[in-house]
Amino acid sequence: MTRNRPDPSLLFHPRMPGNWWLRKRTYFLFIVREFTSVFIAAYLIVFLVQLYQLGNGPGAYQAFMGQFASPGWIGFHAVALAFAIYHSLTWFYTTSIVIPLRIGAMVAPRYVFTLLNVAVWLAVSAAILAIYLIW
Amino acid sequence: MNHRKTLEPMWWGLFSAGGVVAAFLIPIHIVLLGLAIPLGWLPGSAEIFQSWIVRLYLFVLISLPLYHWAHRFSFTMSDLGLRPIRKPLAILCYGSAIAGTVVTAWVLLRI
Amino acid sequence: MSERTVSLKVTRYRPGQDSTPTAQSYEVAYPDDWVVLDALNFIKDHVDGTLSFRWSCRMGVCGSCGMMVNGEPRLTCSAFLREFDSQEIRIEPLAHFPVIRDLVIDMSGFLDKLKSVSPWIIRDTEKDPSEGEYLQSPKQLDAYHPFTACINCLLCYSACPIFGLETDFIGPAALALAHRYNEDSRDQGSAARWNAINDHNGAWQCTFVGECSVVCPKSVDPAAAIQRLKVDTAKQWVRSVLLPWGQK
Amino acid sequence: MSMTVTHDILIVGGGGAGLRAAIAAAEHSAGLSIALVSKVYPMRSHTVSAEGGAAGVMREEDSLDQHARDTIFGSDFLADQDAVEALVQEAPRELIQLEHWGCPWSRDPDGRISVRAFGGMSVDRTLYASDKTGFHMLHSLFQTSLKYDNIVRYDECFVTSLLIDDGKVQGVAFVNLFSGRVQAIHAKVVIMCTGGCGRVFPFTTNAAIKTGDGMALAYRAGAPMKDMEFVQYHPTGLPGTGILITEASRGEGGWLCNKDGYRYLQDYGLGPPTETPVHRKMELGPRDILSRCFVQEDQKGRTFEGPHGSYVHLDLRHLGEKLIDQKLPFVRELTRNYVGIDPVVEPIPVRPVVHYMMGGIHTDIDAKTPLDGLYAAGEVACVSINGANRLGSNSLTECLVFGARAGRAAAEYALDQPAPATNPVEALASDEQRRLDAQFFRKEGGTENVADIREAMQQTMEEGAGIYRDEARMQQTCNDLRELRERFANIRIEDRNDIFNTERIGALELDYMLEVAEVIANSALLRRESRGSHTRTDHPERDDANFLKHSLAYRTETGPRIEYAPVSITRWQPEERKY
Repeated sequence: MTRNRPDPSLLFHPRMPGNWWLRKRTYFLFIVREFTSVFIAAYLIVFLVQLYQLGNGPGAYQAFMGQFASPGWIGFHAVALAFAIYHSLTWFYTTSIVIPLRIGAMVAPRYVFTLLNVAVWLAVSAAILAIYLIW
Repeated sequence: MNHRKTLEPMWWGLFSAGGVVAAFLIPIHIVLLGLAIPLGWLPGSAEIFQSWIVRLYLFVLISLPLYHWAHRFSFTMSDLGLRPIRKPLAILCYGSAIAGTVVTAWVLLRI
Repeated sequence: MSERTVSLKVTRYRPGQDSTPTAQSYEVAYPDDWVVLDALNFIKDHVDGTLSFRWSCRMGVCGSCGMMVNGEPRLTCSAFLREFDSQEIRIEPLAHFPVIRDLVIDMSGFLDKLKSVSPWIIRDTEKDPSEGEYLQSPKQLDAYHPFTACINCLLCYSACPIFGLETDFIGPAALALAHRYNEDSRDQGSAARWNAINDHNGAWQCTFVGECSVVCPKSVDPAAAIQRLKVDTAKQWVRSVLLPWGQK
Repeated sequence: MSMTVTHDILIVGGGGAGLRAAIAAAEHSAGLSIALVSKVYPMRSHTVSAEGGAAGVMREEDSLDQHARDTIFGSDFLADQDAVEALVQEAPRELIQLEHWGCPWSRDPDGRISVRAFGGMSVDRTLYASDKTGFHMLHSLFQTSLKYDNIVRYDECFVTSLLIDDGKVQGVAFVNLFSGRVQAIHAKVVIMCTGGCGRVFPFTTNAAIKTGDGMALAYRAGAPMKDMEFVQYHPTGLPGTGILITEASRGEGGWLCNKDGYRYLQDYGLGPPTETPVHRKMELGPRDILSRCFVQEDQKGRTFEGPHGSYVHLDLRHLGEKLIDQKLPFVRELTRNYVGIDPVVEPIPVRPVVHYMMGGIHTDIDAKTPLDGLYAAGEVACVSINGANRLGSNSLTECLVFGARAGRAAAEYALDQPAPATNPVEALASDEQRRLDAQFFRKEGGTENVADIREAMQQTMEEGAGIYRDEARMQQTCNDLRELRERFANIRIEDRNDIFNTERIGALELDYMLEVAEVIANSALLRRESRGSHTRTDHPERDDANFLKHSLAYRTETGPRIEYAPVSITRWQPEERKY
């Protein structure tokens, strides 16, 4: 327990500027990382609408899917994909910090865990693609 | 320090699960359904969605990342200046994720 | 040894006189092996005795000389002047903390936070020293040892934007020390630390920016510690929901 | 904070000894109120810089007698043997107690605390927490101290005087750095734990805060200073900064080589050189001898010349990266960060550097000083277990053993004291405020720069009270110090802001250092023999007939008055000290 503290009225209290996240590259990348979730959620809503149209019958679904070839929708999906990939990579990296990968008594360098995750990610993606094509 | 009980472990658990699902599964879905099929690189068929296993999978695929969004969005908006309304913002975000879960289930059931 | 000159732009804040900090520049000629702290001491001794800052061991272990050097939190005893290409180096008090004077910050809040996580060994039954040590294998030691390296220099707090926005956040160093004791095989006190950690101002406030670990001069990796606390706390929470009768 | 605060026990200094004393007192009786006053936050204390380890008998192959004998032999027979016996006997319990409080001691594969070799010790008995032992001890003690609600800290408060009333120490007056105001705390008993005074020398491992505050405070209050002539040079400091390269680097097998790559210690009776370290031989000789060997090697022109004076090499390369990272990671970090040298591939430049004061406030075996109500422990005190030369790794143990003893003894003392009928401290505090205002805070005029006087003091101390000493140079130093004292009366203090005014603190610290430096130089002048770290070219032999005794310095207006007191000898008769 400490009994001695400075007089609060004489302290200078700094304030974070509103644009703090623009002042450092790492902060900016952090905000981008957090905002990947917005693009992923947006994509999922679009996907949900797509599935909703499926419930309205094949005609409605085909009509809805037809619009996806337009440059606007392609652009949307391309941007969503870019953010989704950014999410995947940052997620694998941050997970490597949370879960140390032990090989025997040694803790493996983080990039090993990250690369391992990337490999699993690519394998899972290929598997999903294969299942879809075989179906 | 305020030692109130909190639901934050639950929200964080859902956020993490959503983050994992999004990281491993979402990109290939965008590639497939958002780019490859509309651009005609691959044939588009909706038959696969009739499967119950696929629909269960889709439920997980869509609902969990919504919690991931809710968690990150509410924290990030707080960090970007909405800290004064942190509580209502959190209720709105997590509430939206819950609503999204219900809607997802409904949509998948009516396919 | 070659000498060069640099202009140190130092933040001054005179409590009771200034309402906000101002910057004051000092020209300093320095030999190649000077660190920022040497330059500040030169100013203090020979140019301007009114400049106030903390320092002591000048070997990177007492933790008292942390300041913002060109916007980055650094221990000034190990920040060599020759590292900086610029003609001018900005020296500011550690970011996000209240300033007492000049480069001296108020760290009493940190000490309260440190205490709030009960950073000591907690046991159900104590063994008398005459019965010998608690055995601990090198592997058990390794599990928590990196988190014992914290020198409480508070650079991590200055790197953390979340602490800047929410000064009640317990923050990286205190949480890393909570994790250090939770992971110590001799400790049985994680339940006692649960409330402090499982709080909005505890681990949950952290959004894993990760800069705390980048600036840590002792490679403590508080970011990892906090995320592991979240995992442990979430597991514990699930257990308490699923097995409520098993909990105290 | 009100002006009249009362505690049962007041501890000045929050390092290893102070924190250990506080915890001992807190555990002795929960009803005691304990104040811990420190000029820095406790975890900044200089204990943090100790690296190598703490000695204690932990293994079957070791014995208390061997530890005692090594210590007494290392002290050149000036240590009080009853005190040494207490130290070695209580060391194991204290070290295990610290383990129970969370100190991350390095471990053997079977889970026991590891031990390593250290200079002058005949067995591996130095417990260590990698090579940051002091850091880990300090933080373990500090964090443990947080759990005691009856320990109340006054952080960043600079003590300016002991309050004496009715012939007893009754508290302290201090400047609160946060307000600049002089405050006072009444206490039934005061324990001084402020550490050493290495900063009276220009080249030291000691942190900036090691300015002899407690020594000067006690000395001014009338307590005698014991054996202050004995100043330990550590053989391996980094040139320029004086950063300590731990003796553990030699305990683990490091070599000291001259500029020809030759392990020169073999020429000074410490051989023969062996591949693996042998206890008490070569690089594992005691610090005083190794430091003298460096000077002689330098005089033979066999050292390197650098911008910060001559140096030799500490070679760790043959130990390999794995051992260095495991056991000496801090050495690697320090040399990489501060001199850009990786000890895995390059030898480290080192030279002797002022490290430790064997002397201090005279205390008995229970840490009690001759001044009623004043106790002291740690480097500030002289029990004495270190005599004329301390063995490495005994000082951290000393902080624990005698810190705990001081805490318990002071608790007993406080419990015996009646509550004060009147509280005199308020009046004393305002007297102290007036004194400090006149001499420092509101002092008008003055032309002398504090830093200039400090540098002159350090210079003359190195010249007159260094590794090798002689009458003429010591006398010159004594004269210089008197002159500096006069110049000090004319210092200039510009800063008039009361809050965190470090210019004032710097001046007050110099005031203390001048006091302590004078005691060191005058004690040295009168000890006409060579013993342990005190080596005189004009009296090269040990003289047991005349000087097998402690020197005690008392303050007078004209300078220290030196008296002598017998050394306590129990079972080990003085013999020639040869390794």
